[in-house]
Amino acid sequence: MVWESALVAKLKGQFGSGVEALTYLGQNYLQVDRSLIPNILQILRDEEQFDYCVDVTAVHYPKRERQFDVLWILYSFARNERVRVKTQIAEGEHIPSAVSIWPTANWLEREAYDMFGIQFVGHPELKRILLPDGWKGHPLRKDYGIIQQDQEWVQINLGIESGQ
Amino acid sequence: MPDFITNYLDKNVHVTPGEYGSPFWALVYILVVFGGVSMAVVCMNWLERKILAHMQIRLGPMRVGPHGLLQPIADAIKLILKEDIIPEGADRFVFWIAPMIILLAVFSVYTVVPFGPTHAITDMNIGILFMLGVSSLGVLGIVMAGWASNSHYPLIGALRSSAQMVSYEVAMGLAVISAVLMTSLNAEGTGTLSMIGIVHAQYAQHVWFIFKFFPLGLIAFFIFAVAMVAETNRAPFDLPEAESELTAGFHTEYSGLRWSLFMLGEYAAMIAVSSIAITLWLGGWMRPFPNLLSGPTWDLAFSFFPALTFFGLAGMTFYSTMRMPRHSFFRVQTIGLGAFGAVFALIGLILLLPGVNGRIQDIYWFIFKIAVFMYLYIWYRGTFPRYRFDQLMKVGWKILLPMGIGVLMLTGIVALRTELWDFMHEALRRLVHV
Amino acid sequence: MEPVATTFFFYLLSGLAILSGVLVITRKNPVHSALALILTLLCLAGLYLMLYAPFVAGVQIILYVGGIMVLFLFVIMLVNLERSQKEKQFNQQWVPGILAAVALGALFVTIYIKGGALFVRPEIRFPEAENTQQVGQMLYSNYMFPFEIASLLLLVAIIGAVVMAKKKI
Amino acid sequence: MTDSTSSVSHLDLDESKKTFLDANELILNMGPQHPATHGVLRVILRLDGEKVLGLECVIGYLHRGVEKIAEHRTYTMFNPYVDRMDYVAAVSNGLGYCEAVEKLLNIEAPPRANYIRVILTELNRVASHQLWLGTHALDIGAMTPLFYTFRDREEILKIFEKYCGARLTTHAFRIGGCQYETYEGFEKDVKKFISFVAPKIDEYEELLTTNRIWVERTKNVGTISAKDCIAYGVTGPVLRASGVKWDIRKAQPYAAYSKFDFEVPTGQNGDTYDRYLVRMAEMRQSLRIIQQAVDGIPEGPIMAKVSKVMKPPVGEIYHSIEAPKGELGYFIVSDGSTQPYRVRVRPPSFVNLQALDLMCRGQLVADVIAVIGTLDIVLGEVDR
Repeated sequence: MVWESALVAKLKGQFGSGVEALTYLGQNYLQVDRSLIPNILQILRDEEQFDYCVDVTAVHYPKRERQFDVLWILYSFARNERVRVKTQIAEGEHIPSAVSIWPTANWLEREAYDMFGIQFVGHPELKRILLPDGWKGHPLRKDYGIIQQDQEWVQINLGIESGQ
Repeated sequence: MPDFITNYLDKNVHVTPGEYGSPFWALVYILVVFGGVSMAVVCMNWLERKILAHMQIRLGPMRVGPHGLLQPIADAIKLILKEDIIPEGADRFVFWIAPMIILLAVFSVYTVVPFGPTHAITDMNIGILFMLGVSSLGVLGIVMAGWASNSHYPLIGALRSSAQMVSYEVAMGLAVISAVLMTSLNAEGTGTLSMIGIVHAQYAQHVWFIFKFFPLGLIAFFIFAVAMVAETNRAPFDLPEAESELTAGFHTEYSGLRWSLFMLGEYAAMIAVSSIAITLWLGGWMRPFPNLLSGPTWDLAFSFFPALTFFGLAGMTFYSTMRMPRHSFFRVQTIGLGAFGAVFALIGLILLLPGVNGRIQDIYWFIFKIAVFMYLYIWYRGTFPRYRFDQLMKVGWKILLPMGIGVLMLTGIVALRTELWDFMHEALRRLVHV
Repeated sequence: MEPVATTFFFYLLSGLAILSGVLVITRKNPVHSALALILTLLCLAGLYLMLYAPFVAGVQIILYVGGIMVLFLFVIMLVNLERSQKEKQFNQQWVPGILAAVALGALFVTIYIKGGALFVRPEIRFPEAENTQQVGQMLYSNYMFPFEIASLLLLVAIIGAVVMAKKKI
Repeated sequence: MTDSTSSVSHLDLDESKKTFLDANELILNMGPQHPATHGVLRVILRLDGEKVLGLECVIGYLHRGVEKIAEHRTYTMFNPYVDRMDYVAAVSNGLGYCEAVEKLLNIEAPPRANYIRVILTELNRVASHQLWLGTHALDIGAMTPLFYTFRDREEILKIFEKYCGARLTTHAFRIGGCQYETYEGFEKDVKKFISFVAPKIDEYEELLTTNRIWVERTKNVGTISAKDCIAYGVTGPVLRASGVKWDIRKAQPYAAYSKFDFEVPTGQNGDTYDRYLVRMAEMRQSLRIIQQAVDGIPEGPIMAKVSKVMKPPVGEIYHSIEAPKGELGYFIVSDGSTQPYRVRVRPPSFVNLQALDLMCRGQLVADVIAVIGTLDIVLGEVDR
């Protein structure tokens, strides 16, 4: 379903066809072209009062050409409204970091990097957060098995044959 | 040596073995006092756990012996059997000697603690100075333990505690001096630093120094009471061993017997500083109202207190014995608890014997007063959150120190001009009553 | 009370003091040096006691051992030992050291030989029990002015230390 | 994890620049085994004496891959897993997940189920705050409140146990409603609990609120402004203590919260003391909600019509609730199969913990403990 509002009209007027506004089950989201991401996020915060970045995460679609959906879930205290900003990137593609816009994106982007291997450009310190620093692989990708582990890391650091 | 015994049994001779110049009896006294203090520490261990537990709606130790009475013994065995770990990279010699220094410092204090006019190892001319000096040696042990452990937590703990103890010693010393000043209020105008002399001065002046020049004595006592808690690193000033911040502070890396030496030192230090406070402000070994309620009748009445205390303990124990569950599982425990009660009652009976009774009075009152202080220590621990380091320093330097100087100066002024004080007192009284 | 085994304790304490004094300047590890220094000071306190000066002994323990040495240790612990050991040591100056030691030793020997004539052997006028009172009375009567000057000097030192330590006041 | 130097990179540890007199900077490793880090949090502190110049959290010691597990379980099978995240407020986790899936399925739980959900969730909020209070006070050195709060929390756990058989990881709710009807005497138990615990909360306050040492230890400690809170995404009582009157129960009501009358307590200074007061007030408000819910609980079914095999249509949903610690969100992607394609949990503790560095800078080591306590983190939720 198409989402129509003043905000959408404004963004469409500014960015044209790069922005697609949709709604599903009453929740609005913007499908945005990757190149527009920093501008749109900046505008959402500065001009549209989306001052609270709830979450930054990703979804992996291995069958798609551009494998990853990266999402920003935003909330505005003034409007009491949530919006999701979505973009698609391919494996190995970079995406600008939102840390300068919302400091909270710091750890959230680190987690997305940790779990999906998405490179956020401009992040002050992009490194693993939940998994140990030397770990290989990004577990939330669909091609990473549920019982798969970095056996080499386990053997070196824990001194056991297998972590299973 | 036999001279001393005859002298001791003769009630008119009031000298300590040290003054009498009998090294053998001094040694006996030393052994008795040190053994007694160690026993008291063991009892404190159990009492603290039990009292704290009951304050916090728990039961505390209940398994080893009836009501956990044998818990300290079990703890001691455990600590002796535990592996003694010396961390890698630790300075072995310093690590080894640190707990000994603490113990040495703390136990040295007891050489001048007057449990009674004759019941002290010795009476020194500089008794109180000696006590302050020697107890300040304990901080060396803490610093060494913290440094030798080669770990950050003990180091920070040691830094904290040395800073804390050095700061609070200043306020403590000022409070002590104001009490010493009060001893000089006699015809000759000469005071004394001797522990026994201080108590005698209180007797001669017919007042405990805590009530002297009200409220000056009280304030000085308050300063000392706060400083002594800080000095012994107990809650709410237990920052050096704040478990939520520094795990266990300076003794984080210690284990087993060596660790238990720290505990022994800590509790012994608590008793030591309490006994300083008692000697200086609370009339030492004297029973309440030695001048007001004097005479043989009162003496006799007060002489029943030690026995009554033990009968009270025995009564409590017997009551608990009655309340033990009637089940074969608990038979041994019930018998054990009954035996404890019997021992208490027996001690009470022994204390009633005329020969013992007269000798034990001063010791009893001294220990009674110490017990009150020990309870306060436990109570603090159950009630107060922990101070932060800067706040602790603020209390020490910005509140207690000026207060101490003020009290010292006022005591001096008032002591010099007692008549002026009387005049002001009268004027104040009239002012209030108008 | 008559002192017991005076000679024995004198030689014990002075021997320990000298031994630990040697340890102070020979140990590489500053903490060990400081500990040896503490032992020296304690031995000195014992010697003061034997000289019927209990007050001086007590003050020696409180101030030097309980106060100053703790601060010494405090500083030493904060300083990074490993790095300081690599830096140039000051105790390598053998020639001036030996010269100073010889001069001092000569002085001691001279005094030992000729001192009996120079200084009258004082009588022990104050029994042990009154020593502290005497010290107090002396300080507040005959030596009032030097005593106050000394306290003023210490005040200046405190203020100076604060000024030097604080980056901005 | 084993390589500690790499993880302190941003703390500026250039050894070569220092001489041996520059000893006042000290790196202190706190945790992962440390009594005050509430689990397995590791904090690397850079200290100037006792002053904190900066810190870095090392987390992940409890990482169990909850989000990955979700992709390999059906919607129903994943439900118990969420209890293991914030295990002291398991009911809230379950509520958030069930409501998110219900939204995705486009169904609604019946009113009675919603009331039961509110009662249990609010009871759990009280339990969570009690546990927070006890451990927080213990960290600051007050031992006794811990035992008081645990005694009273026990009553809540008893109600949980009677209701669903489990005390901690309750798994109380199902997608579409509640599995169990309330037991005989449930209302009586809950009412008894309310009258039992209300004076106990006064008791905690008596012990702490005016205790001078407590006030000195918490006032102006770990202060965070409303602006910083929003910038750092900090939610829950921490945000409210900074003066932002925002509670999802009011802003975007879920379950039956729109039917109840309650206040959102706020503070002004955003310091540890205000957060303490806010949480104490929240406990009282929760009791108010529970009272209203027990009084007005409607009759009716407790389960909506849900098919045994759940196949939500293709789409995504984000649903968040006000957990005791802050905004707990679930972002679920469905590909039309029985298993969720992706479940993303937005854990409040994780995001709140990020502000630790900001809140601790310039404070003392002891304040770090107080701030970790006041953030009320649960490592199970931080690491998932």
